[in-house]
Amino acid sequence: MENNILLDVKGLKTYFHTFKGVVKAVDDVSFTLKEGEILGIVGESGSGKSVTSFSILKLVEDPGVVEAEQILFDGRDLSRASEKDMIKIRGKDISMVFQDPMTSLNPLYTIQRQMEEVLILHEPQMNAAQRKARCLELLSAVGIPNPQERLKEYPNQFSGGMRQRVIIAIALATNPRLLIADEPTTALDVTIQEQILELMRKLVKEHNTALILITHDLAVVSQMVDRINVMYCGKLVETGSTEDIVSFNAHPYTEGLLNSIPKLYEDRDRLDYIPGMVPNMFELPEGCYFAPRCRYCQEICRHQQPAMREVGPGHLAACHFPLKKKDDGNRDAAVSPAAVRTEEGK
Amino acid sequence: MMEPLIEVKDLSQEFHLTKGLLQSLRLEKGKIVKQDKVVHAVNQVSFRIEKGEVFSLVGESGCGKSTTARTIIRLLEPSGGQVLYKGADISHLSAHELLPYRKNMQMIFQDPYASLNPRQRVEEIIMEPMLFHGIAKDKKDAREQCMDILNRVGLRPEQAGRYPHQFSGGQRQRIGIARALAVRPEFIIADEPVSALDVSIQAQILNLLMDLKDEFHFSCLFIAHDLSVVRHISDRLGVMYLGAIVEVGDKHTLFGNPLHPYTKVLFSAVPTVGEKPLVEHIDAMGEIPSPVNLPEGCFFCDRCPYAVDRCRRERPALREIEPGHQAACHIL
Amino acid sequence: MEHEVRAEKTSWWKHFLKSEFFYHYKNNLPAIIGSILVLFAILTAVAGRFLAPQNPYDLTQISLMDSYLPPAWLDGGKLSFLLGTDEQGRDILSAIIYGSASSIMIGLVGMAASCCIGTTLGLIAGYFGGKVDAVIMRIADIQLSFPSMLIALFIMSVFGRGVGKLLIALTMVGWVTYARTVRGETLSVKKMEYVEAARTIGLPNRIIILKHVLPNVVNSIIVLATIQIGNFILTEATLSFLGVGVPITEPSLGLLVKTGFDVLFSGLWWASVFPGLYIMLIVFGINLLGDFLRDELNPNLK
Amino acid sequence: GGGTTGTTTAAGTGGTNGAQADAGASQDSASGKDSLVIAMASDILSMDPYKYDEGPTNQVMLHIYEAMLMQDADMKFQPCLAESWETSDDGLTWTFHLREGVKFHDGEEMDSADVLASIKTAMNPDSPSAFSGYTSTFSKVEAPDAHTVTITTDTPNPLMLFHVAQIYVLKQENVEGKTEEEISDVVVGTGRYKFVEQVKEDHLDLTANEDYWGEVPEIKNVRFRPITNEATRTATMLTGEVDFTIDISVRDIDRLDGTDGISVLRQQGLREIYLNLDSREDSPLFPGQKNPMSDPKVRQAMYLAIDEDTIIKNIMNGCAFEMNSIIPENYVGYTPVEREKYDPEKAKQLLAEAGYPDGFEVTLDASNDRYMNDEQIAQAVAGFLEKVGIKVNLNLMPKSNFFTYIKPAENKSMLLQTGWADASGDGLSLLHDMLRTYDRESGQGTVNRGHYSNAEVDALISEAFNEFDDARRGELVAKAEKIARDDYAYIPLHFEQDTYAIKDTLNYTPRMNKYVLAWEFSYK
Amino acid sequence: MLKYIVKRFVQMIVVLFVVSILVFMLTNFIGDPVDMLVPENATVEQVESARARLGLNKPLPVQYGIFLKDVLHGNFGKSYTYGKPAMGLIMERMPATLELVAIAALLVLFIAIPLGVYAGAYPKRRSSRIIMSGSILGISLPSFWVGMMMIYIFAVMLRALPASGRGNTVNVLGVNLSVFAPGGLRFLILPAVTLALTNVATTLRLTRSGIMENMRQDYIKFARAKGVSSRSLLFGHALKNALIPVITIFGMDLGNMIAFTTITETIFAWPGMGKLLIDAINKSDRPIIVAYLMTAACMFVVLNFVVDLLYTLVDPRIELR
Ligand SMILES: Nc1ncnc2c1ncn2[C@@H]1O[C@H](COP(=O)(O)OP(=O)(O)OP(=O)(O)O)[C@@H](O)[C@H]1O
Ligand SMILES: Nc1ncnc2c1ncn2[C@@H]1O[C@H](COP(=O)(O)OP(=O)(O)OP(=O)(O)O)[C@@H](O)[C@H]1O
Ligand SMILES: [Mg+2]
Ligand SMILES: [Mg+2]
Repeated sequence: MENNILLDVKGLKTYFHTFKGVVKAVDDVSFTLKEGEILGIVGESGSGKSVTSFSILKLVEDPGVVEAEQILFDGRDLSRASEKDMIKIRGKDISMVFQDPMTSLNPLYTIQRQMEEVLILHEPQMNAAQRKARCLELLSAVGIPNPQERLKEYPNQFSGGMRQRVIIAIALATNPRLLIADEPTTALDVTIQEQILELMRKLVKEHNTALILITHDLAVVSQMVDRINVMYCGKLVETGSTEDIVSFNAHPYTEGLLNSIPKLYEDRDRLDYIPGMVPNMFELPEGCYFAPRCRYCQEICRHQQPAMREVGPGHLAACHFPLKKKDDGNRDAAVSPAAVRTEEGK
Repeated sequence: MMEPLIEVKDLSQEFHLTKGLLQSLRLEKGKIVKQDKVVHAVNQVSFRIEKGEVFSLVGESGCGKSTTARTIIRLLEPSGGQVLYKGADISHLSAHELLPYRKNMQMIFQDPYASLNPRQRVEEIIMEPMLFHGIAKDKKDAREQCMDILNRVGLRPEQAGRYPHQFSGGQRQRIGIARALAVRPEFIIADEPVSALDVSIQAQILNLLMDLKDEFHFSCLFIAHDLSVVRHISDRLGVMYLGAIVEVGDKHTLFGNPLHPYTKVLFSAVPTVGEKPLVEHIDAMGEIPSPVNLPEGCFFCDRCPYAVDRCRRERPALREIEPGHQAACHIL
Repeated sequence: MEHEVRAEKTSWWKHFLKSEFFYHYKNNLPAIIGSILVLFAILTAVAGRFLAPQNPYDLTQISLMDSYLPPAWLDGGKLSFLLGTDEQGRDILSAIIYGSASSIMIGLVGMAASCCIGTTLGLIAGYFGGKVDAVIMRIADIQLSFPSMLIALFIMSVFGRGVGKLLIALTMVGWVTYARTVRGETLSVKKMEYVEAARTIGLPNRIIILKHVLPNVVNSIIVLATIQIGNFILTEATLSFLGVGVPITEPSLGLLVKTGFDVLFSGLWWASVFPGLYIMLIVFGINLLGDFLRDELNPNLK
Repeated sequence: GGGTTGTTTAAGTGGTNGAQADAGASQDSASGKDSLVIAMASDILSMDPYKYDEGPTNQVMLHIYEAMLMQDADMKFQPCLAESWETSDDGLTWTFHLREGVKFHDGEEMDSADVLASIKTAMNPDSPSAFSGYTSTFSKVEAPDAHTVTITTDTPNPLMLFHVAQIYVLKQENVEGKTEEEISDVVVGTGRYKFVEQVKEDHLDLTANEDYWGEVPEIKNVRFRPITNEATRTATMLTGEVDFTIDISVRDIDRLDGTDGISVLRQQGLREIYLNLDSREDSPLFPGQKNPMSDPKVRQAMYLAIDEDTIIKNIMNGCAFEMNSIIPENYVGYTPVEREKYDPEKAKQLLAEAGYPDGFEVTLDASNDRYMNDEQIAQAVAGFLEKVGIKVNLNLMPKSNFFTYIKPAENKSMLLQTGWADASGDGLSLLHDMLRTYDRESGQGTVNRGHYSNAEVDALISEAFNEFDDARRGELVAKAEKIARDDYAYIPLHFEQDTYAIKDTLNYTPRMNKYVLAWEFSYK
Repeated sequence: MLKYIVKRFVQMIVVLFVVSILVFMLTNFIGDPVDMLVPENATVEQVESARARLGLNKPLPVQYGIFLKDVLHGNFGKSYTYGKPAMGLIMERMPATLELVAIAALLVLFIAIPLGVYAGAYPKRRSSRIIMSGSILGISLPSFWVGMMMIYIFAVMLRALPASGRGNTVNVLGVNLSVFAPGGLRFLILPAVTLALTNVATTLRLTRSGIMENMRQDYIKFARAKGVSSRSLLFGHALKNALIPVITIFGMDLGNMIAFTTITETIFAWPGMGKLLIDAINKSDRPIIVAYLMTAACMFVVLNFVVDLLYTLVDPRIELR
């Protein structure tokens, strides 16, 4: 199947102009997405993953300002689209699963109303009975028992995971062309998670939907997605196919991230983590933002921001000294040439 | 055996969906019928947590883990059963009588945002319990401790003056964790504390929890979905299904030899990064029953690949299968 | 803001100038206008007595011969009576200055008193619910059924006239608004998870109410309070209209508007228009400032 | 129907009435030349004529009901339901000869039984009537035949005609044994107008009685509209919604007068505004000290200290008439009197002579919603008194509170600004109420609010009560009045001016007693 | 629910009881009704007979007892001034007030709430600022002043509307109303606007503040992500969440408008209940005051009950106990 490019984001910058200074929540991020493709976005908390998706939907509010060279969606530049056009696109062509299930549902309306709303808006041909049937179908699909009764309840009567599933159901309701799922399974147990992921895969397959999956769960990412974007402090630091990132990651941050995952078969007292802290968004370091925490950091890293460059076919990383992993996939055994260089430098 | 820190006995929790007569009346086929709807969120759950132990609850989303937690910490009045804290029944104490226990029990809420007062700054949120419970001598001391704790959960001191809504989801979760840790409780209920965190922070937090556990010897009721996290942090765990515990056991025995069919289903669904799954994939067919109309027999029987006739008639009780490993299943 | 002020006590003023609060204030023209108006009104009320051309309530100083002189810039006006005179030959400008003291006092003190009482009762009723709620809210219902006119008349008959007595009457009427609104919102806020969180900490109800519930209902309180200041000033005018306002010897803007109102149609507009305008200025200023404060105190809007 | 008493929106005359009711819509009430809309300051209190002896109520009642006599515009008594009357020589028996052929609005004839029943209703102390005062001297009332009524009194009553003129004649069957409510439900009189409907506080409609025994009025439809607020009254007049407005605010006069098509009518009223001074030497209001105002010098000083001319000019906007004697012009006993000149210097001197060179302190009680500009007048008075050194505490209050202050029995006020109006046409009545020594039991001096007491005056008043000849009675009255005046028993301020606004298309001459009677209007 | 209604009903009885006692005590202070009834020059005898006739010569508790007994028989006593059953007088005037208030309340609802929502949704726009400043005008002038000015401008100067009165009424279902009379609405406009003015300002400002608070919530953002148009976003989602204080205040305002429209009715010579009350107070006509305030109390209890019910409709988390 020849897949077209559905989304082409170029030079996306979302800045929050607060009293204390400008928060560059998303800083010059570019990526593309084909129809039927699944893109994973991973990254430190606060690195701008959610803001990136809000920016695509133009949902960033004061004091945030979105600037982009272009956000081409299906040939249309969303960055220049009017609010009126966006209303038609949101929920219909692009839908989004919000990160926080607890606050994303209006506490004062029943689940049914909130689900039907999106159908009323985007599937006007449906009558009330059809809408209800669709709601029931969706709720069952996301694994909520007894949907008939549940429809009449209010969000506060749902458990966290159930709310999250309702949000997913709402986002799936219209079979969008692009689905942005912002940590859609954090509150779900693994069986449901599996079910949900399967649902999304099905959507992608059947409707050729493109999916952006934002998640912390690298296991999920590695099973689901075609490509991965790694973000750090509002910047894209690495992008490549799933295999590239998981096995041949070139950015030290990605490496740190992968090392932090607790192992299912291994008993350890302590987990590895990336030492240090995310820098203050108001006083970002001059050079590479990751430099202060990087074990391979060198002088140049402190002064000069690395640009994205290709480390493999379709595999880009923003690092002065990208890691080179051996092809055997045994990451632990990898001896980083960069690390060696560091020692030499001293 | 030592007295457990927390003992939960036959705890039940119901929610009445119909608040009054008017609401319970429904028009069905031209007739007005009265129906009372009760959600049996927690059904006779029993477990014990020893001192210094981390006990995890895992299970289906919506199976009543949060509700169990909230009932233990008395945000909800239990509709049945008891919660013993060091042998003392705290499940029916008045708010005033509960006060001495409050300092020793803390909760990390599942919902990181709703549980933070939008009008309080982060430092106020964390200092408040410290000052109240006399952990800190004065404001200055409290501030120092607060900065320290923020540091430990990975927040920068200059963020202390911000309001919750100015943080990302993961950052908010850490504020909630910091608040719970601030009073150095003996017992922490952590309702999915790390699910919203990226792996690096998650690792940091888990390490912190472990460190603090060693330092202060607190116990923990840990609720999570991520089985690798659960395996990493807990000593024992219970598997819940539809408001009831179906399997309890030591971490090693349970992960090594999951007995209950639901546990097996659960384990088989764990996604991994390049590792082989815990259990070969099992398909659990069928609908999850609703907690409003509980089935008569085993709650899982509709989806259980091994279900026999008896399962549909009789509800299995928890029984010891091997030392330190109990399960509620007829076919074992 | 606050914590910054605390951080370095020595030069809190400098810090204040650098704070976010001041930054927003600086860039908010309405707020600046509002505070200038309010400051001006308060200064006038406090110090105006020393500046006023005349003590309009010292009967020996005024002369009936000067009655109803138009403002100075109109034909027949005298420079010594800048804004004209009323029927007693009283200088309107001085009367406004003197009257504003009572009016501002009525507005501010009345608002503060009813706000405190009402908010406290509303919080208690909403938070504890049940019997406490029923008792407080039924008292509110009873209070609501008594018009301010009747209460003012009653207080006047029993205790006599005076600004203080009027304040009592206004407070008796005013608290209900807060009580009911605050209670309504408390009912909703107390179900929030952060209130539950506060409970698990073991905080006593008193503190939960003060620190967790109150700040989350403060929005409406500010709105009501800013409106009520003006409202009280006007209620006083209305009570004067009904003959039960402040005594003529303790004048207020409302009373001036009312007395001037009687001659509005006769072309003697200045006796009522100037005090009226001044009330408007004060109310306007207070509301501008109130709007700013409310937005500023709401972290969600930052 | 709610809001109306007898919704008989008379079909016969409904046409014009309907047009008139649309007053506001057409912005012009007088769509026909036979309709009239009158705005008045307050609504009538009851449709029972015996309930209230009060201006607005009486005024409307006079359109519907009649008494045996009626006062004309000069306060003189004219025959009405009685064609003639005579007094016995001893002055104790009065015989009234009723007019024949007078019909009630329902077509039935009026006779002496109706008069008798009406008088009895007025007399009955248990009835809600406030009129028993007018009948208090009656000892026997009889009807020798269908058209004669005799009234016998214990003592001679020179005010008999006035009293009789106050007693409306209602149908016997409608009053005998009836409650007030029942009386007010059936509005049937003999007067020039028939009752149509009343919506309380909004309007009261009357239509001409075509079967009237006398001249049928030119104005066929009358609507009274109570508009309490002065400014609204003025505005309503300005918009042309009403043809005639009673009681316009003194400050609105220029405005109305200056408006095309509207004129202002002025008439000296009966209501006099004056100050009562507590003149008792041992007044309980000055405990432990001598009452300064018991000294006539002090009272004179206060009199001289007040510049009434300026008050009239600046506060009343010229709409008041200097009052020098308590007896109005044309009244029995009236003598023209010059007012003493405003003289603060002399006032100070008198005060010094009386032993108060630095003045003294009094409280001036006054109403703030009862008399025209009462509040302002009180302030001005206080200002003038302060200027001669008397410290005045102003106590202004609404009328509900004020009433307890004006009762001599309550003994609450040392200095009181009040008003009094007496429509009897006889100065004796005024003296009896205002200057006779207050006596709780006998009902003398009931409005002698300063407790003025002078044996000489009392004696003269008693004497005048036995004097039937107006001229001679007048002399006695004038004499007593002069004594009290020279004693500064009160400080007269002014007579209020009755001010009306009228459309230029109408002719009307106001009456002294302020009753506005529709039949006295005519279109130009 | 049923239990709750019963409970509130019992509370209402208590409220009415307390109100009646209070009124009995209060009116005793504000003036002697007999003074208002008898002529000023009445003799002691006349005064006493009037007092006896009204039953005011008995000790206060006895009077109250009699009153209470009568009330149980549905009789609230006769007005001293009008001599008619007090309750009847009130009921007679009620339609006029109710129709006035109904129009005013509609104005509040349909002007204040939309404008408040708009100003809250786009706080930075110039038009919002104008709305906010304009709303201050409504609360910075006494209503008698505003009323008079309206009369002056619209009736006297422009001759567009009648200055006062109620005009003709038509009988609708046994009630006389002027809204339905031809041209009747014209009489209603000025008083209704005057009456609504202050309430518009309060409601508008409360709505705005609530909307501003709620517009930043996640669920609003999520609703936007669903493609909800800004209109239904504002009126459907945000408004409902901002409604609690608004309905509280509106409920009270409504009650106040119905019970105490005194000033407006006086200025516009509107024959409603408010004027009746003010006259009754001025004349210390206790039966009317008692009946009136008890009616008002009844209404407030019911209104507030309705408001409480509305809370639960608006926010399902709120429980009534
Ligand atoms: N309204 C705002 N004002 C100021 N800063 C903001 C605002 N909203 C977001 N930010 C900042 O933007 C940055 C990116 O936030 P974002 O929510 O995209 O993070 P994230 O990658 O989704 O993190 P998480 O995984 O924790 O959800 C954060 O540093 C956050 O503090
Ligand atoms: N206030 C409530 N009213 C009615 N039902 C409720 C209420 N709170 C929870 N429930 C129901 O109780 C059941 C258990 O909810 P609970 O929140 O304990 O689940 P959970 O195990 O924490 O799930 P998750 O992992 O998704 O958070 C659910 O079916 C939920 O719908
Ligand atoms: Mg996020
Ligand atoms: Mg949960």
